[in-house]
Amino acid sequence: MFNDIIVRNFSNPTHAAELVQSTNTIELGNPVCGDRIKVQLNIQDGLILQAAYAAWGCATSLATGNVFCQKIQGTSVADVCNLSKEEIDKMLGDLEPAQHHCLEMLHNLFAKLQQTFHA
Amino acid sequence: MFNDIIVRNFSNPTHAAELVQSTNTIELGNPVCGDRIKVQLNIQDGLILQAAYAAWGCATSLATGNVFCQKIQGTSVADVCNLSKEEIDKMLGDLEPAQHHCLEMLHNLFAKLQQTFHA
Amino acid sequence: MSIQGYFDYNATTPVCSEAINAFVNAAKAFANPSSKYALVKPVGAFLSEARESLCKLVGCATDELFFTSGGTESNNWALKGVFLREFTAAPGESAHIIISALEHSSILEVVRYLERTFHCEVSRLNPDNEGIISAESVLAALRPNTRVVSIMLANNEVGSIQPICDISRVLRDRNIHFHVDGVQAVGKIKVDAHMLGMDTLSFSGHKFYGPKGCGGLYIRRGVTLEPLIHGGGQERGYRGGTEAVAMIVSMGAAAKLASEQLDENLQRFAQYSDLLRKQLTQKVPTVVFNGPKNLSMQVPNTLSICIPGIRAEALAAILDNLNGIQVSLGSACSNNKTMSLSHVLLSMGLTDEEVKSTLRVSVGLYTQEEDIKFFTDAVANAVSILNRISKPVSEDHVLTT
Amino acid sequence: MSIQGYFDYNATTPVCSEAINAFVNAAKAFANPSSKYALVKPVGAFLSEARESLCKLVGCATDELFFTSGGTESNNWALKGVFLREFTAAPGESAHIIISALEHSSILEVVRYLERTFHCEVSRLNPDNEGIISAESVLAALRPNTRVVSIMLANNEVGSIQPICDISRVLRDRNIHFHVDGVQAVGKIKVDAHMLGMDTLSFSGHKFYGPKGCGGLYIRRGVTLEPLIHGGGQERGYRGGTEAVAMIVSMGAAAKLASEQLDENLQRFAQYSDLLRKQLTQKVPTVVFNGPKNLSMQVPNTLSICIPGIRAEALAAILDNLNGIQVSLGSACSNNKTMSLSHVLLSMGLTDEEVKSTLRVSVGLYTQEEDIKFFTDAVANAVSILNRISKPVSEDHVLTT
Ligand SMILES: Cc1ncc(COP(=O)(O)O)c(C=O)c1O
Ligand SMILES: Cc1ncc(COP(=O)(O)O)c(C=O)c1O
Ligand code: FES
Ligand code: FES
Repeated sequence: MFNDIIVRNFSNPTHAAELVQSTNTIELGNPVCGDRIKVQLNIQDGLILQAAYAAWGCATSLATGNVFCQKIQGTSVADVCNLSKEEIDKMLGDLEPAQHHCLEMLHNLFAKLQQTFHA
Repeated sequence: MFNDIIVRNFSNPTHAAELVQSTNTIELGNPVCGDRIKVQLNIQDGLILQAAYAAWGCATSLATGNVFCQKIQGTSVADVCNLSKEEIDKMLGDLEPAQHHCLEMLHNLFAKLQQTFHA
Repeated sequence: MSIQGYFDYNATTPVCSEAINAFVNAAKAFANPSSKYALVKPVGAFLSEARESLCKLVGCATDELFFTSGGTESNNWALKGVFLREFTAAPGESAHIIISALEHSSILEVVRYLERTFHCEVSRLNPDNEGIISAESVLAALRPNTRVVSIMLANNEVGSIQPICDISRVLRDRNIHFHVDGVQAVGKIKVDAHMLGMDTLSFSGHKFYGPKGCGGLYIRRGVTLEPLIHGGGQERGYRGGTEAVAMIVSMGAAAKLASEQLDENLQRFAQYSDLLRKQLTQKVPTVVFNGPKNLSMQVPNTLSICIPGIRAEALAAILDNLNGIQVSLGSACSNNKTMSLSHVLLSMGLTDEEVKSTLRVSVGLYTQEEDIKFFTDAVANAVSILNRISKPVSEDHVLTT
Repeated sequence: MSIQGYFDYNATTPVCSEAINAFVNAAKAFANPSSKYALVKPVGAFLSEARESLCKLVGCATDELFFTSGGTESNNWALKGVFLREFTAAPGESAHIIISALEHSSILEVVRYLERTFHCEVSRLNPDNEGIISAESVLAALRPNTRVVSIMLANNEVGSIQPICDISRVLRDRNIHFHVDGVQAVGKIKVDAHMLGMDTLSFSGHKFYGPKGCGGLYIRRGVTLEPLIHGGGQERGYRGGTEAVAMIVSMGAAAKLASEQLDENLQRFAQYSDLLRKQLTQKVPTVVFNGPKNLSMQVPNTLSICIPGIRAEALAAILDNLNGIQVSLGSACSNNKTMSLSHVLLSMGLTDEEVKSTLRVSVGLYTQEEDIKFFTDAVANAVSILNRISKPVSEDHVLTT
């Protein structure tokens, strides 16, 4: 069963969209279950103006994409890079054991985003 | 569980008594369970004037003694000797499998009575 | 708890009010059935009546029916009971067991246990792509040391009905025990154990509106099994344990109802199935139905639906949380390392992607005709949400694993 | 059904209204606990609450408690589960099992099965003449290949309480599994599994005002058993089968009540026991009480009564049919060839005649103080009827077997 955060995000995925203008793209796949998330970003002057995603996967991973976009849109890249592991851990709420690999995906999304800027 | 005939006969054993004057005595024991029945008879001119019994055993065998006495008291020896197996089979009513050896005891009582006269 | 959205009657059924009332009634006759006093009489009468209702539903005589704690115990008992009745600790020829790959975990796990602990040989027969095991395939799998064959009567995921009569015929003269898991069939389709000809047949009360945790096993007259639960001589010495009197009586009440309503329900569910197929095909044109093409070989309450390109798990989550609709899945993401995919669907030859896109819809006693529209509308809506999330992703990306 | 004459609470107990109501309530939350949708939440909550109530009654943690279909299944599981977890079909050293001669048939028959099928060695320890097994006798019976010891906590026929703590201490460091049949103890006397120190402990709901056909097994953390019922991963993979939700919840309600009322009941039943002893001694002066002299070693609700010269079976029949009183017997005439005499009483050294003259009286929640007088009067009356039937027989005749 899903917690409220997950339910809200997969049943009303506010950031599910394709950006016409994007500066960066992050892609992620889970080899075990085949889940995929693709996030498009529009970043100007270190500010994430827009984040949108597409995904194919389980409900939790669909929610994960939306949670990620919602978190980072309107934030500065610097702030995002400063997020601690603990803060990210909390973003999806309480998860059942079988849902934990979505948290891994979320961490990976943040890691990829950080890589984009430290590269 | 016991049928009505058995219940009536063990809870109100009308023939449980010791005869002061008796002409014959029949005794019977069941080696398996140790049940015992002793029947005293007062027979005059081929007529069973009185039948009384004492017993130690299970409820069904206590009832058996009473059923036997009630059946034969006031009857002629000749009539008793003419009773068929089927008639005796019915005297205790419907029995459960575990109660069947009381029917054997009843048959044995009749057999002993008959022996007494054919001897 | 609303029942309008319940489309998972194969997982379990609501307990009918007759069964609940019967429980309450019977619980008052509290004496232990093994006791010897008059207080036991009503208890005995309750049990006899329940036994008769079940016998009628299963098509057998009262001395052939044994109560258990459910379908799983019954399946365990049948397989272990046959194996262990002739087991000798001496190392001899190992026994061979044949099952279908479609079986429920309560068969699969028992066989795995017998394999692991007693080194049995096991053959697992794949069905055809409609979910049917043929008598020929059973015949072909026989070995000189085959002791047990276990094939389910109706499959829980796709509803396919197996040719039990034919298989019985193949095994009858070979002295091979034939067990049939009837859990998804008894109470739902006409079952006549004597006509079907198996040696043992399991059933479970909670699949036909009785309480969970109560079931039984038909054992053909003349067949003996080692008990699974040894004890105080209950169930004619075959299954120890103080009888679950009130539960059994409750299941009996449900069985009585199931017998009475069987024909009517079969007709009604066939209609629903037809409506479901039509409306889904119209609202989600890509939909595919798994299972027998010949609908007389499928339990009419069961429909296995594949919507290519859609992850069923996500679809079910939306149905549950937006519409209060319950369905079952062909797959579950059980942990970080593995994805569990329905062994039933895989054995029928579906691809991993198809299995991930499959959900099971099962209707029942409390399903109303209008619920079908409610359901298919909700599915169409959920599919559109999922398409909105996945559409932007480039095609080649979506399809790569 | 009147309850005033019920003196057979050790056979089974009436289902308390709390347990019946709980069943009805829980039956409405019908979803299958294994399902993944929101409809399951209340079901999960029900099960958790019940599990907690049982854990409190048994004195263990929630991950140590497993639900079963009753005491018999639990006993079967514990013994077979230990034996089979290390069984290899290869012929090796046979395992040795120690049990007491006082055990219930659900232990005795399992051991007989293991003996018959797997050639286990079995020692059956006789108790002393008060029905107690000493830790010393267990120690003395140990062999290098001893794998399991099974001793009951409280005996069902004479109420003797075994020194489980001491026996645990003897077995703890020897890596020998210690199973305890707690069916006649849990819910009746204070039980704390952790303090008692056994590895497994069985219990049964119908002995403490829950429904028949529901029980459980405590398995100490760290101990593993081969499942008895393999299946779909329920009970954390240890006991297959859809959970008997409403039954478990019903048993949970009974367990809660039992915990709350334990102290009060212990006191009350001790008083009744005292009254029974006094009144019987007065009205039937020849009466003898079997079991522990030290009353703290006896479950206070249980009294084993011997009336020399009286056949208990006949006495019970009169009590039942004239007074509507229910008691249990130490013997039964089961067929033409054999007389079954209580193995418990025989193991304590009673003679055949004494066993035939013994009946068990057990009181419970619904026994009122005035029922004691009603009972002892009825016994006195029945004894006089029986004396009237047997008196005329000459003394030597009566006493010969
Ligand atoms: C000591 C003892 N163990 C086990 C059992 C069996 O429990 P159940 O009746 O739940 O199968 C009983 C009662 O019948 C018992 O008295
Ligand atoms: C085909 C099949 N067999 C066996 C079972 C197990 O029955 P129960 O849930 O009563 O243990 C089920 C259902 O769970 C089933 O669908
Ligand atoms: S199913 Fe594996 S991340 Fe969703
Ligand atoms: S107990 Fe054997 S005849 Fe009565």
